[in-house]
Amino acid sequence: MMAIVKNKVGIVSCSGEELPEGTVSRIATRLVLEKLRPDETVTICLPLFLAGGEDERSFTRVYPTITVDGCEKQCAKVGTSKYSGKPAATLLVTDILKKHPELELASRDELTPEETIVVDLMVEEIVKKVDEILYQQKRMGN
Amino acid sequence: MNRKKVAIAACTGLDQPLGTVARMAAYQVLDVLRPNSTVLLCPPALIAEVEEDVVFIQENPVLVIDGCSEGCCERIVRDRGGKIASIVNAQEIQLRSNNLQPKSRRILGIQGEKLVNLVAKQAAVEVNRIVDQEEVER
Amino acid sequence: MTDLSNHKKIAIVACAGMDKGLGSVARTSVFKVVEELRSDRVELISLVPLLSDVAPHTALVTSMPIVIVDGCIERCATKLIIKKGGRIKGRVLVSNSARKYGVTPKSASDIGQDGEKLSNAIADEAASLVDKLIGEKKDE
Amino acid sequence: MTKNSLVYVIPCSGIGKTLGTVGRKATYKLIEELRPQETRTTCLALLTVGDKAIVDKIRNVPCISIDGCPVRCAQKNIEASKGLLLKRFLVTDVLRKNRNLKPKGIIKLNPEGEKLAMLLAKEVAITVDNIIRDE
Repeated sequence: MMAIVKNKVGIVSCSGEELPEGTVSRIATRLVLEKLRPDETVTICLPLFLAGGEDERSFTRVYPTITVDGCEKQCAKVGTSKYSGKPAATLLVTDILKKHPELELASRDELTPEETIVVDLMVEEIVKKVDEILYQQKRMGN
Repeated sequence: MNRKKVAIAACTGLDQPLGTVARMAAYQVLDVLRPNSTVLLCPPALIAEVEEDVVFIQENPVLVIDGCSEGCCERIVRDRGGKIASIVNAQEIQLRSNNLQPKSRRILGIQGEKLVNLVAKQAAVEVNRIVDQEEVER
Repeated sequence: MTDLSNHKKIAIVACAGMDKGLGSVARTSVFKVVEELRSDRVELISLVPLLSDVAPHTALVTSMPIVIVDGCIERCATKLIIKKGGRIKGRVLVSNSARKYGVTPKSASDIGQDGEKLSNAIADEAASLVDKLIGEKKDE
Repeated sequence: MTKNSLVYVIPCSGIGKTLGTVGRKATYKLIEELRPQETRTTCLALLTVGDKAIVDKIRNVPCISIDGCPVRCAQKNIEASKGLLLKRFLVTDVLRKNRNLKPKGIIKLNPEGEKLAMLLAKEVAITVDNIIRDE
């Protein structure tokens, strides 16, 4: 069984091209990867699970993985589970929109500063999950 | 064992010039007067219960520099279990210094700068007292 | 949920972080909006008093639309205002503006000339957001 | 809108590379500015998970893939779904013709990345016109 890499969490984003929620999940994932937890996170393009080979499909066996989905179809969660393995955590942009009905999304390409509030809230959720997983790993000594 | 540092929690109220005075005094202590024995605290981080900040105030003495009688900073540090070693209040020092008036929140002006210096000096004295006391207790 | 559509005043909030120049720029720009550019159209909300449940901040946060000037990538002001039920209808992100104008503040305690330039530009951005939300251009 | 006057333009998700963002940006320029009537897009991930509705759609409507890197996930996912793939774009091919451009950024492209995206979008637009004319 492939050993889990220590102190590294995988993030798979739907990055869906058709909906603003996909743009939110993509940008939120990138912000965590680039600015907030650059040393503790790694990503992979979801379509690569199908287009790639065994190396790519072993992703969740190597990294405890968080999926970030934009809409209810949850392709990141479904695709990751189907090709790689059970995600350690699953997040969904529409859950945030349901909790904050005053926040609206309309643009797919360039989000407005107000639309990026949803990105910030998703970033907060992702970072919380990353820290939880790392804390669990530390406690279990691996 | 390295010496403890004094955590400085400064008022972040924006509705009064004394908030700016408290912040500028804190910077003066941190950057100029006591750079080696003080550390800046971020009150919003305490509110958001950022673990790093909360643990720090529970293990290190805290000097609060508040801007007015509301005492928000003091309250936040206490709520998070911080050890408050001393409180410097800009409003009290203002009253004791024939009422120096800052020009505005954005531009303190000459009187405002004077008041900052008085608050910073008082805070620096408190830092010395806290550090000495910590030495005695070690 | 309060109807915020016909408000004559807008609440404005600045980042309260003290460890970075970005936070100091955020505050300086908000002071300019409050003290000079739109003093008759804005109410200032301070984050820490708000979160210590100090009036009038707690009442203001849910009673009018909010413009936020957030400092760094952590976006504390945004997250804390949303947790207190605020309705953010305009946002200026200092880190984005710093990139856009190509200037960065000198330090947290002294933002320097570049920091002043940046805070003036941000104050103008925030002021126009206030005008947009109130629905009329302020007569210059 | 008859079946033949519509083309699906599907970019790769390219979350790790600048050229992935260039492909995505070019797609939005195309479907929102250059050819809003003639083109649509969809989430590539839907093909990865085998969403029936969209798989049926791309088997009956001409498709164009835009890939940000030689792994060609967009192309492979469309092919795996037996989509009607008529043209395959690779962003690096367009970059090779414009070597002066140095695209950067993933969350936000720099001006040269924006320029490359527009050049790519215009190339794809010509292909869209040819497909619709030839249908």
